[in-house]
Amino acid sequence: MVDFTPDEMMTIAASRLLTNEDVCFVGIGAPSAACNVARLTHAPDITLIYESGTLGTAPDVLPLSIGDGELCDTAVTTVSVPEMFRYWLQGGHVTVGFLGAAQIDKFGNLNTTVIGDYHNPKIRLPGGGGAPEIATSAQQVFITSKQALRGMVEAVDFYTSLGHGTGGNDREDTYGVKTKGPTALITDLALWKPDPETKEFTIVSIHKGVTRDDLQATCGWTIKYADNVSETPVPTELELTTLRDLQARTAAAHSGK
Amino acid sequence: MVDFTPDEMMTIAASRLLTNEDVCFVGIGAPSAACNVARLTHAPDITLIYESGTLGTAPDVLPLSIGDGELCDTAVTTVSVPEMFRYWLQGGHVTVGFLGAAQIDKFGNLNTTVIGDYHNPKIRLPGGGGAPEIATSAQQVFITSKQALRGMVEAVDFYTSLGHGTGGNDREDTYGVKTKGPTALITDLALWKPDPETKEFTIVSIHKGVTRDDLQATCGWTIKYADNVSETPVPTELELTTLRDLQARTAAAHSGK
Amino acid sequence: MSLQDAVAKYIKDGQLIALEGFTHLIPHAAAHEIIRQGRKDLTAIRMTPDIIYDQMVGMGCIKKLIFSFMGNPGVGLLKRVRDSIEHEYPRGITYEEYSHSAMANAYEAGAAGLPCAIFRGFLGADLAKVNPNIKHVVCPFTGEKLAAIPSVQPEVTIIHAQRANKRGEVLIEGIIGIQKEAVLCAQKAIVTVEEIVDDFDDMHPNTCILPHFVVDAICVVPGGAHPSYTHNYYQRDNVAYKEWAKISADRDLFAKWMEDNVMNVGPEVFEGRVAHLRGAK
Amino acid sequence: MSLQDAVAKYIKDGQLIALEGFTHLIPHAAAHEIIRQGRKDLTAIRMTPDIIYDQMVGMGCIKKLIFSFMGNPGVGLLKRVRDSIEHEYPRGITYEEYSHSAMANAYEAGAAGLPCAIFRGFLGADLAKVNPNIKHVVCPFTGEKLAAIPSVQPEVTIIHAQRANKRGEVLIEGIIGIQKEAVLCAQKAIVTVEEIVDDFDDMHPNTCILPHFVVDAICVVPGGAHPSYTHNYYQRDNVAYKEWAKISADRDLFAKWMEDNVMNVGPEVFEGRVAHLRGAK
Repeated sequence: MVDFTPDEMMTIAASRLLTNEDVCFVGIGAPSAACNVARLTHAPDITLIYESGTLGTAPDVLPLSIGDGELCDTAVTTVSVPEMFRYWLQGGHVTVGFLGAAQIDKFGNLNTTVIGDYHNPKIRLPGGGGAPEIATSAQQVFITSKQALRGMVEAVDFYTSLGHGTGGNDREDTYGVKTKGPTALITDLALWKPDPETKEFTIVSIHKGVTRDDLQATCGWTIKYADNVSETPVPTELELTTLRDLQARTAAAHSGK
Repeated sequence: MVDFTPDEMMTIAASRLLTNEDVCFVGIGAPSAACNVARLTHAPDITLIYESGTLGTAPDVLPLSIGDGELCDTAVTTVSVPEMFRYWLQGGHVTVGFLGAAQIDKFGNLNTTVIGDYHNPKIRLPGGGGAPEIATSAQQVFITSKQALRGMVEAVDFYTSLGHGTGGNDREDTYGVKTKGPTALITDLALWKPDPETKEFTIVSIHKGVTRDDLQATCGWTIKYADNVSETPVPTELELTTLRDLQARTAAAHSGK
Repeated sequence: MSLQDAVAKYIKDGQLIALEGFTHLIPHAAAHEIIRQGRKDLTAIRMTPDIIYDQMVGMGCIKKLIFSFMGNPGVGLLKRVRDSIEHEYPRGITYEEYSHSAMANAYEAGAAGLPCAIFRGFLGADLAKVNPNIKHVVCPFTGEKLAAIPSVQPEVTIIHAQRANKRGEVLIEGIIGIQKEAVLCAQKAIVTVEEIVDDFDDMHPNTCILPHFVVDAICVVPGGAHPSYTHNYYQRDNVAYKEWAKISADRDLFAKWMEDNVMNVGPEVFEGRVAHLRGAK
Repeated sequence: MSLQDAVAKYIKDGQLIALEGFTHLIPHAAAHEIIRQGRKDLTAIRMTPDIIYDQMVGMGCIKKLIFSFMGNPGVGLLKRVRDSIEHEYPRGITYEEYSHSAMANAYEAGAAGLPCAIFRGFLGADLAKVNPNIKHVVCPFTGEKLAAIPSVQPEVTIIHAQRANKRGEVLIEGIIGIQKEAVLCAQKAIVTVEEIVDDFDDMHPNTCILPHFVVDAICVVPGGAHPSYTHNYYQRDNVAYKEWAKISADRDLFAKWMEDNVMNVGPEVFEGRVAHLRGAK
């Protein structure tokens, strides 16, 4: 068996959730890597959309930004940004929206806007970008996040994007949102899915070598576990090679060659 | 001097109102001929837009429909129909909208929808097409029409598109429309412009050989004349040759060659 | 999929459907297939109901039209539609009428997944008085009263396009009209194409291409837009448009023409109809 | 027109301006010219205020930002903007914040001449609580509550594009982003281009081309998007983006960098900066 890092496990666990039929609205970083690993392994026909307007892209190298030339060169077509948000996202064609965040709570509400008060910020973060509408227009949302106490918090300082709100049916009852919302949280330590009733994220599978103490030490709320918690299958040779090759090509390209 | 028909005079008189700086939203028939004669004579840089999405087109042959291939082949670019109406017309870039009608009243209100009652039509006409919004979004409107009692009426059966309403400032006061509306009516017998105060169309120039009796006999309202009525300059050799060549090329093309 | 199978599978009596193509790329072959299969009580949306809806109305397939300009472009009126409206022959139809700007906005809003479209329209226009679906909203920033209309959301849209590739993507170029929006606003989409090619390599990056996941059936029907045209394949048959005025004006002549040219033939005849129109373009 | 003359003629202190380019075609050379000419009190719109607005904020040109994502894409935060927001250095700025979808809709509505944009947005998002310009309208057909925001209507927009022709038309291709809308919604538009060619013959018919009558100034600045990129001309300088994190993090290093690379040079330096990035693409 090959060695792998927690980051690699996170990316590969996320990639496994994607299918050939998915139309993914992809963010930069771990989501981009996960989507492209899926495309290069078990889901060659997956459709990847980046908010810059590239539809059905198949980059050989991971983009640094969501608008790198590589995305356009390999896309089925490239549309304007208004069209991307109006027709493709709001129009309901995106099956999976991939989000990350600086803060996440146990219901998958995300904050990428501000730490502290909005009008008197302690740390001003980049803001929502596409997230507020990806969170509600995509048919479901996958979230990737490294576990850490400052990131996985009891309550986010700011709802940049809606998850399951205060849990249960709050998402639809309070906000009228009919899409599924967050259906998976993939961290560097575990795979989480929302409880069918409460919608609180519960751990369904733990990555190899990780203990329940490790998990709780890096999470700001008291963790709940699903009835049957399994061990996440370790990366296959193919998955790991695909991810590492992709990252090596990317590093070479971004270093200016 | 060469002979010419009233139709030719109408088209040429209309063409003279256009300038190099104009961006014209062109309908089919006389407007299309007038715009292209202008382009081929004194206004080579005029921008012609057809509602099918062709922007800056320069057809060698007059189109039979507003979406003939010739228009696309010679256009600067061809955009979607929603873009045409949203960005280019409603966005305020059209300096002249060219309209015709089955019925017109003395304030330039037009009817291409129905003769008789809307719900129980005597004659059902094609409808408005682009006209309702061309009439209010174009910076000004030129109207071409052959004079006839059934066409030039005291009151149109249906306001397909707004002219000056009931006259005066009705256009802005009642409907909030800030564009100029109809600024010229070009018929086969005369050139009409709205009175600055009442906005009623008054004759400013009469085509050669036409009498005031001819004019009144073909118009359903009592005609008013501007203080100084001139004779419309007859077509020049260049104007007439340009128009006839254009029509000959068109006839050849549309006969299936 | 064959056009016969696609129409049989997706088009049902009583549906809300749209056949689009703005002068260019009008799906005539698909309309003929719907007529041949005897569909009834359709509510049919189309900005410019020209010959195809004249034929469908004349054959009694349609109970309601939603439209913005009803004419044989550059030629005249649609006599079968008029006969239906003015004399209820072969049946009466109702209609819901807009302007081009309104319809374009309504398709755009449908593609954008919105329930309504907002635009500056119908100012001083009587259509707003006779169509109860023309309402208004007030801009919360300026107080301006803007027209509001329901978005277009057909059960099925049919369009014609240049070609598809083996991945099921569809290329549309030239006068693209309202076709992309018509497909995106529909629950199901059928596309007839001139041909299927291996791939779309070397296309301009911003070309109008529909990805496979928004198209439900692709049917190869060469010439399928005739007498409309397909940019880069064949020209518009202006002669046929002019002849339609005569055919459509007479009930018996119309019936005979439909019998000979629609009912007793199949989609394969379209290829021959455009043979003399290929070439230059 | 030279870029110096265009900025001098059209950009005035206190204006509402937009510099657009969605990762691709970012008008860096024009931003530097604005900085060099010492413009102040600008309200600056941009979906993604990245390095150019970090530089303009750091040099004190901007009093207010209107935006939806503020970061060095793929790299990190904008340290000059943060320093301005968190410590009022070199001056405090205010900001009005939206989402990408909101800004895209607001540009689209501006291009369409509308006072506001309507979309399905900000559901359960706190921005709607802190930005008083996020309001709502109710669909008159379904009762759905939709987000409404003011359209974008800048006094001047600046973009970078591939090329213009002698008739003053401008070609944009590749990731076209929000550039067409940004030009159409503005009162005046300045476009920097890589080159001017005789004509655009043999372009695909649906290519994004701006006609001459919506462009007020065309300035030739080869490399003018660097470290952003120009599709078909040169690649993105990812190394420069990564280096910016270090420069921007330190007030003195920033000041020195701006002095050397902006204040004491002119638009002509951009051509050299992209020399090593031409080729493959």
